[in-house]
Amino acid sequence: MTALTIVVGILALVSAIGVVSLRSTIYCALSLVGNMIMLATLFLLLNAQFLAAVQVIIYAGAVMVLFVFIIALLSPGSEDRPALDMRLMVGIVAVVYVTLQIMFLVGNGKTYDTTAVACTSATQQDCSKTPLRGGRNGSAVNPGALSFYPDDVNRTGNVQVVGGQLFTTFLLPFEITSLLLIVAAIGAVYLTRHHYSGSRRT
Amino acid sequence: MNHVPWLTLILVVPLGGALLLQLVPGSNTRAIKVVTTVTLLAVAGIVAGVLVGFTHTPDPATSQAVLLNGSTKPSPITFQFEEHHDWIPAIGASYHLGVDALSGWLLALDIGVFLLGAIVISRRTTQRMKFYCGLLLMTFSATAGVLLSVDLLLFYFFWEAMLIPLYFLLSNYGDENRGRATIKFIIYTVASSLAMLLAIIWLYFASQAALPPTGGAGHGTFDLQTLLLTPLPNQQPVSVLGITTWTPQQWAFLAFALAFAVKVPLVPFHTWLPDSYTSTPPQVLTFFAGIVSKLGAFGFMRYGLTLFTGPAHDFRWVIIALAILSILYGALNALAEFDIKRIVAYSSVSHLGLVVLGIFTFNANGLNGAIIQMVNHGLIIAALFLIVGIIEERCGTRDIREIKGLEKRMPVLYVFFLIVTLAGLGMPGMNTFVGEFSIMLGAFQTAPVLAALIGVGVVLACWYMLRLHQGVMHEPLTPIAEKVRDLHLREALVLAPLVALMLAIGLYPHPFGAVSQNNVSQYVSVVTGQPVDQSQASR
Amino acid sequence: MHVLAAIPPLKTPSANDLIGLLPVLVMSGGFIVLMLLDLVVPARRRGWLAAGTVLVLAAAMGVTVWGWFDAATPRTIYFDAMSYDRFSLFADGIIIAISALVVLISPGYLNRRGLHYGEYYALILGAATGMMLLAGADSLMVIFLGIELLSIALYILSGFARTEERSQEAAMKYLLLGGFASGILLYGMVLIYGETGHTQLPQIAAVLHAHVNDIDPLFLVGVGLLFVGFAFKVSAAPFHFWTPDVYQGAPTSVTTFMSVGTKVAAFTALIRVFSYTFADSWDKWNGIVAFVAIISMVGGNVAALTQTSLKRMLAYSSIAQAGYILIGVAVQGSLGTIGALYYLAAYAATQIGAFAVITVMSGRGEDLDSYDGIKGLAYRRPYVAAAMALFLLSLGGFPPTAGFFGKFFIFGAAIQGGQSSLALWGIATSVISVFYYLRIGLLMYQRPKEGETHYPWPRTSLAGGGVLLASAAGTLVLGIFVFLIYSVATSAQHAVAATLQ
Amino acid sequence: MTNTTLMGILGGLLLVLPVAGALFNGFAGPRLPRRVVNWVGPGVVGLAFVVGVVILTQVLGADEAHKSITIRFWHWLDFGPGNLQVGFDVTLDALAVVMIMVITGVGFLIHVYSVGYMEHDPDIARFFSYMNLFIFSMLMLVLAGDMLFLIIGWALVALSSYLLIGFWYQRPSAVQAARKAFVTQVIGDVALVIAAFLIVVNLKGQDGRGIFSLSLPTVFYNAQFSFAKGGGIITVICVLLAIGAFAKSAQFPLHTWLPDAMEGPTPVSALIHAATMVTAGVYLIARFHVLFDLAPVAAGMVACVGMGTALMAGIIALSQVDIKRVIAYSTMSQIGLMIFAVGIGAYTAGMFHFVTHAVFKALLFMAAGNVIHAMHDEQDIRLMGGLGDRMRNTERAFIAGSLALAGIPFFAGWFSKEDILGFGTVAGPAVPSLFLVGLVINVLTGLYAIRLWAVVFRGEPQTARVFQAHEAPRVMLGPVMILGFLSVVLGIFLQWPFQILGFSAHFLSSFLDPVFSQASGIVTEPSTFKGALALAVGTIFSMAGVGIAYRLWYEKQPHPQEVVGRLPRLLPQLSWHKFYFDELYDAILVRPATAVATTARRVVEPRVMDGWVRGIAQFFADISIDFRAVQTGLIRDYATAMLFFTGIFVVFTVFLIAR
Amino acid sequence: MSLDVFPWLIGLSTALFMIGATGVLVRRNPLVVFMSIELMLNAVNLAFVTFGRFLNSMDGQIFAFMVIVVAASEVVVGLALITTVFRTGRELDIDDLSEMRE
Repeated sequence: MTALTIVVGILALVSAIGVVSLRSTIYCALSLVGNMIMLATLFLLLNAQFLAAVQVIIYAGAVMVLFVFIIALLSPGSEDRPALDMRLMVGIVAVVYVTLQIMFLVGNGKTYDTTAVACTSATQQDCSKTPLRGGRNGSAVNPGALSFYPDDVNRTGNVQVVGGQLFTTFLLPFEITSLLLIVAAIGAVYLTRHHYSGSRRT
Repeated sequence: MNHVPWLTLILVVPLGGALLLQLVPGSNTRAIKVVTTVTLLAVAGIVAGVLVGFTHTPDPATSQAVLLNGSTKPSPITFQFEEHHDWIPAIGASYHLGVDALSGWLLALDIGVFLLGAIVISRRTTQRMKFYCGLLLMTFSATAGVLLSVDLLLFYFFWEAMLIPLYFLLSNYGDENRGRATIKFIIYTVASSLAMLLAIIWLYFASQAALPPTGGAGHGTFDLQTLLLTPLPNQQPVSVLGITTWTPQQWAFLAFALAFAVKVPLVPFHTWLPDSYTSTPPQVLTFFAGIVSKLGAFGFMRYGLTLFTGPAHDFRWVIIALAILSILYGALNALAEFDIKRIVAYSSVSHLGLVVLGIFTFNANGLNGAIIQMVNHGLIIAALFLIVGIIEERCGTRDIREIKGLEKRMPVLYVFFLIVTLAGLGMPGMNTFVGEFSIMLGAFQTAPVLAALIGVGVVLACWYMLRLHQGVMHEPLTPIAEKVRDLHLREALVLAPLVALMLAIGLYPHPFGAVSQNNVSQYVSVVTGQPVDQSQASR
Repeated sequence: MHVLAAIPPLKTPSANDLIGLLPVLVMSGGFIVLMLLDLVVPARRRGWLAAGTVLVLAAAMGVTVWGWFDAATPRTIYFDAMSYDRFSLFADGIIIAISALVVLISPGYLNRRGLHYGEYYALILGAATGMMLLAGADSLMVIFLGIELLSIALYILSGFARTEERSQEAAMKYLLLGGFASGILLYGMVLIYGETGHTQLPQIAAVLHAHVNDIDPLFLVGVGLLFVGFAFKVSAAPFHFWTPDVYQGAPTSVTTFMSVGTKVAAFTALIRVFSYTFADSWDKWNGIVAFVAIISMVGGNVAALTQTSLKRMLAYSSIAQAGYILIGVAVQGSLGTIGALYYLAAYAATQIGAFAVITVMSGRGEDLDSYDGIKGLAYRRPYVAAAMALFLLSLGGFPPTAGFFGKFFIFGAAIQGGQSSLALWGIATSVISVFYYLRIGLLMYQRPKEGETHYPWPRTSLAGGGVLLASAAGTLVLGIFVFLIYSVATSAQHAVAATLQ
Repeated sequence: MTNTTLMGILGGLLLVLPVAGALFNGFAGPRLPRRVVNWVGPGVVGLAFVVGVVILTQVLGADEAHKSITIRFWHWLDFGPGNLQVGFDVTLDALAVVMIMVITGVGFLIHVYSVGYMEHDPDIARFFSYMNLFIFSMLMLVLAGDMLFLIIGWALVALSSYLLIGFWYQRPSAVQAARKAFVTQVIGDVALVIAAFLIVVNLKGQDGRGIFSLSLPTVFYNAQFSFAKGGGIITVICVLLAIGAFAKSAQFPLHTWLPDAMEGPTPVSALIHAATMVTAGVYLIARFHVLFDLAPVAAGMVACVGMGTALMAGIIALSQVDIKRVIAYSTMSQIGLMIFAVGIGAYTAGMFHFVTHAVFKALLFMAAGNVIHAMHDEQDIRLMGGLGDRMRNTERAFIAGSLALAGIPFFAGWFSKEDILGFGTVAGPAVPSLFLVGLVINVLTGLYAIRLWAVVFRGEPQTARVFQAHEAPRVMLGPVMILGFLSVVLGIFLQWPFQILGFSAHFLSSFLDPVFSQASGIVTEPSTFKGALALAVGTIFSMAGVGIAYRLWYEKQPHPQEVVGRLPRLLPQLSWHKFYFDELYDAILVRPATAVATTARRVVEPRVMDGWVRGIAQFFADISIDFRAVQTGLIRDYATAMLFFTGIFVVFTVFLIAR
Repeated sequence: MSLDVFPWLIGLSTALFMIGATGVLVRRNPLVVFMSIELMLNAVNLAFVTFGRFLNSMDGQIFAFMVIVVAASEVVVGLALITTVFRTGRELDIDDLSEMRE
């Protein structure tokens, strides 16, 4: 498991670097697809099967196809070499510094209990139910929201649980996304529609 | 009390007039002028009524301050015709109007110069008269509001609101430099006033700290009367960047002082004034120069001396030094200037320095003198600008080197100008002498050397006023002055009341002292901390 | 087998939740209806769409006002996803009002610009819905979605003049930078979620309250990133870069809408999140907020000083205004919130008026944008010029206009909170701002020379005049009858304090 | 009708008459026929003279208690107890009456004279308006019962003087002279005002409590309780009063305006710059004798300055060539003597000389006016000569005046001048050195007086214009002749040492005595022997001066040029250049002040005062450009900046806050 | 999955996020810039899911779901816009979009 994680993680990193550094647009897009698939794999490993599927279908599938389509439409052969300038410096420094900083902060012993073993089920013993500080503090406030142990969820079915949550606790955000999609659709139609003057005869 | 809200009427009637103006077609200039003048006459009637009804020695109990713990106590400064309503109850800001001798006299000056301003309007000199008259009326309301408000927030409200109509007036009427000059004036004023706003807010919270633990108003206060009776918390000096500076109260005083010093203006905050006065036409200057700069001095006296007795003493000599500097520096500049309008402008700087000096003598002679001098200056500066404006209009230039010998062509103007010049240089027997003598006496009681320095200023004033007067009136006619015509009857009729007042005040200034002495002794008492009866016998 | 016993039971939304959502429901319903109406309304009759939109907005306003009394006791709906309290309703009211004003001036403007398409109204309503969601959001998720809803609608609206390069450029800039900022915002949310275990603000607040002395740096990093995201939305410096370009490039009516609406909504959420949810760690983040406030005030005002484009000037000015409002966030105490709310209301009335003048005065050709375009306006359109002057004075903070009391309360809060230096920055920069506001005034009142051509200002329509009148009235009412909005803002503040503390 | 009421009415009338005349002439005059103005102008002064006579009789007839009456017209200013409280008061006493008589009497004659002198001037109405205003101002000055009103009168006479000096406003020199006179006067005013402050602040009653009053009777009565004799404060007060007096009376160092003031019409010189106004300084010191008696040092200084000025002016008068300037310096010199007199406490003597001087100096000026009139406005004596044959009556009057001036026995000036010198032998600082200086002055007086007569009226005519000269008309000659008569007899009349025909001996002294009787420091009369000796010596010196002058300028043996050549070069240079005072003041006062003013206006105002404002504005405009430059328009730059600041926040949070 | 990978996953997420951000800074092709933004959002999703996993919370996954939806709609609008802007055949370079500045 861990080995797989490491491999997938490294591949994700490499493909991400590919997205921002490859000259040809189409390669960038392909790198991004790769990256998304790696992330989907990680989602699977993290017991987020529904999300992994969504990631592959929507992102790697629909969105990236759209990308490739547009690339093909606009500038199939366009190239773009990132220049070595201040911006790149800021970027590289930011990548290195922020990543190290965040990792350092995560590993400072406060964010999570470095010695603990995370429970995978509510009934499991000899493990920490709240390995993260956030879990420890948060469950004191609302324990219900922080008791979706992976094995328990899997037993019900990840899709069922996510779906159940989406239509109950997170009903409102879910509905908002529908609005969002309509707006995006209107916008896309408006922007790409052919120009006309006067009355419309669609 | 269920009396007629006279003071509110003073504020509202002009606004009503301004609205009424909107119904008049813009081309009917006569009707516009009539509406404006009648409105101001109505206000003048009210003001006259208020002044007539003003009790010289009122019972202090008639003016009660509401303390923060809910009890009442006679106000240290007795106001009359008070009106008190809630404005923003949640923060204790109130619509509180009142008049004391100081504001009473300035109110009289206020309506006077505005009436004058309305009378001198003519189709020839003023385009878009409706616009102009509306702004004139609004400016009056705002300036009157400054004088009448007893609540600090309300005061500030009018203080800043005044700038709006002034901005339009100054930016729309005048010569080609008016834009820059106007912005300079507004920026100067706004910068200093905003500092004062912070100080007002600070005072509010400082008064909040004096709230009783339970009961009472539940919030601080902006009310002058209440603040005067509210002990401010003990002050620690503020340190800025590790350097120990002044206490918050001292800072607050400095903020107030800055706002007033700019408005007065005191050197070195004066540079807006020559520019602004030079580019502004005389009909605007009658009231702009006539009242606005006095409001700074008014502020020093009404708020600087009372709310900040400690800091006023701490910084007394700083202000006095600036006042002296203004007197001398203004005079010197007037002496070296060739633009007749700027000469008058610098003379104004010099005169107003004297007024501020009178206020900071902290004694009855100085304060009474300052009040008289404020009124005097209003009359003189209005008259001077009208005269200079007439000369400029006739000759087409303001350069003193190009205009000479006008006495031959304008004998009537000469007489008016002579009297105004004499008033301007503090001629004994004229109105300014009364004020200058009193202020000098007050200054002498404070420190004899001040009187000597003022004396230098008086000699310089004599010099530059004569330079101006003789410069344009005497010596052989220059070509530019060859064909000018003397005053029209209209112009003479405008100048006549001003000159008459100058002479009348010089001849019989008694009403000033009679009306003011009660309130002035209260101011002196507040600032010196002595009881009223003792403070009268200063030294 | 008790398979489901291990995971928490599902919760069911109730009808009460729907009641709390009523204003948003009306808006989104109207959005759908208008979108459909667009299909049937003939092109020459698109004014009807505007009327329909106004009707929807009026209904929403009615519901909001009703809600003001209904929500006397604040509560949250949809399991802490949104709050139904006077705080959000205050913002809703402003958003609905400004949307209505914008819709009223739009038909004339769009017709002159040849942009009168039905999508416009649907998108305005969609964006307004997003703003209301954002204003009422009580969970990070709704905040994010609200921001995205309003942003996406505004991306499109910015590019609404799709054939114009400036409009395209504006939309592109807004879109790319908006996405970038969303990423930062999201990362902040992740960290906060990870550190507290919750995405709902009341629960986050409870967690923080219980562990006030034990704050993890990672959480603070999250707060910082979240703040960056918000700062972008309220266009506070140094995250303001998009603002001038987008404001300038977008059609003026859209600029009008987004300059006010986004700010009101984002600030409402910002206050809810920072001043109340994160209240207990105030001392940890207030430095950053104060820094951004100062940079905004200085940067906005100074950059506006030498502008020659009206819209850019107003954009920089709005950056500066964001800085002033941020003072209200950076200081502790209820007065900060009240001041910020008052300022928002004042800003809304004023800014909408100022932009409305530009919108109403924009002719068929180019937008009215250059300073030269308003030279001598007062001689041709005296009342419009007077209104513009009033708005400028209000932006400059002169009484008796709204802007004065906005600044007054904000500075008051700063002094009360012991942060006088912020107030000092505020007044110093206000002075700078007066310079460029008054410069516009001078231009408008500059006497036109003989034979000089001027920008072809169109005739003012009834709706346009009405909008200007309404804004002017609002500006004055907020500047004189202060207690009206002050008491409203106070109860709004009480509401948010009650839900989150 | 009580005496007080009557006196009040009379005093009021005295003030109102000239004011009415001034207003009438000023406003109605230009539109009325010339004849009306010619009647009204002198008429009001004549009426005032009549009123003055009535007042004189009232004062003469009053009992001891009513020798001095103060009437309050109205409360002028009232700042409450302990602060400034001033009433418009009028004090009528012997001193005031003497002044009134001279002012209205001589004034009336000069007004009448002006009718002729200004015959061809179109602005006659304005002229009489100013003249009447002057009479009013002067009366105000002498009648004032309150120091504040004294100051008002004091300044108003300066104003009238200013107006009249600059009457011919189209002459730049006249305009300059008027301004110079006025500014100098204002310096004196300021000194007076500060003196008033010192008095009012330090005045105490008998019980030691402060009295905040400027009322002159109050001040004089309480001076003894308030000031220790010879104390510092009283000395300063008196020095300031003296400065005021010096400014008005053209005494060193404030004397330079007087010669320039001759730019005004000649009647003005006669009235203001000879007879009345310039002697106000003498009046002032006499009026404040109570204070000066308490300040011997200041009084001594006054005496020295008076004598010094007298000497200096006498020397200058010797060399001047402008007929009016010679007389002006002579005036300065004679006033110096008066100032000396009041400085040493010989108040009566000083006032006596004031009266006689008013008469003969007005006469001299008017006679000079006749000459100028006849010479068509020519004033340079070098261009005259031999006029006596053509203007016989004028010459006679001129001689009478000159002899009175020179102090030839039994002429008016002889009585008064020798009176002063007599006191000089016993009083004042460094007795008798100032007396000796006085003797020199006697010689000088004779010299310049006779020189002027000889050069103008005798000798050969120097220009053709002399031949066209003719005697002045009657309206001008009449006043001259009257004054000529008075120059001869007035001394006898006023100070005849023996009782005769019902007039008491030393009439003026006894009349003025009640005023000065309070004076503690009044000098004792010199003993009969000393007095007689001084009289004899003084007379001899005066006669010597006249004699030398007669030899030099009438007989021209030796020729004056030779004499001058034999003197040290410095002396005639100093005399001709008026001791270089104009140049000195120009260098140390006017130029520096102008330079400072110019610097303030040209350098300080734009660079410093406006500089800081503009600097700030420019600074913000500059950084505004910089700020805008950051806005590159590139999306990537914007994103970079955002990321950069986000990173800064992270660093800030981690390293500063989270610690 | 054990807790040991937790910090590495968060680190990976940060790295991806910052790499995406760097992409926005350095790339001029609007499509690639857009992809970089997608990369950033993806990184956020990874963090959400990771945190959610060890918090035993569903919020993370739901949030990630929302992010995906939002990203999709943004892409729709963004690509539509890019086609509108660059349809005329102009070079795909966002640096050209700098007419408005200062």
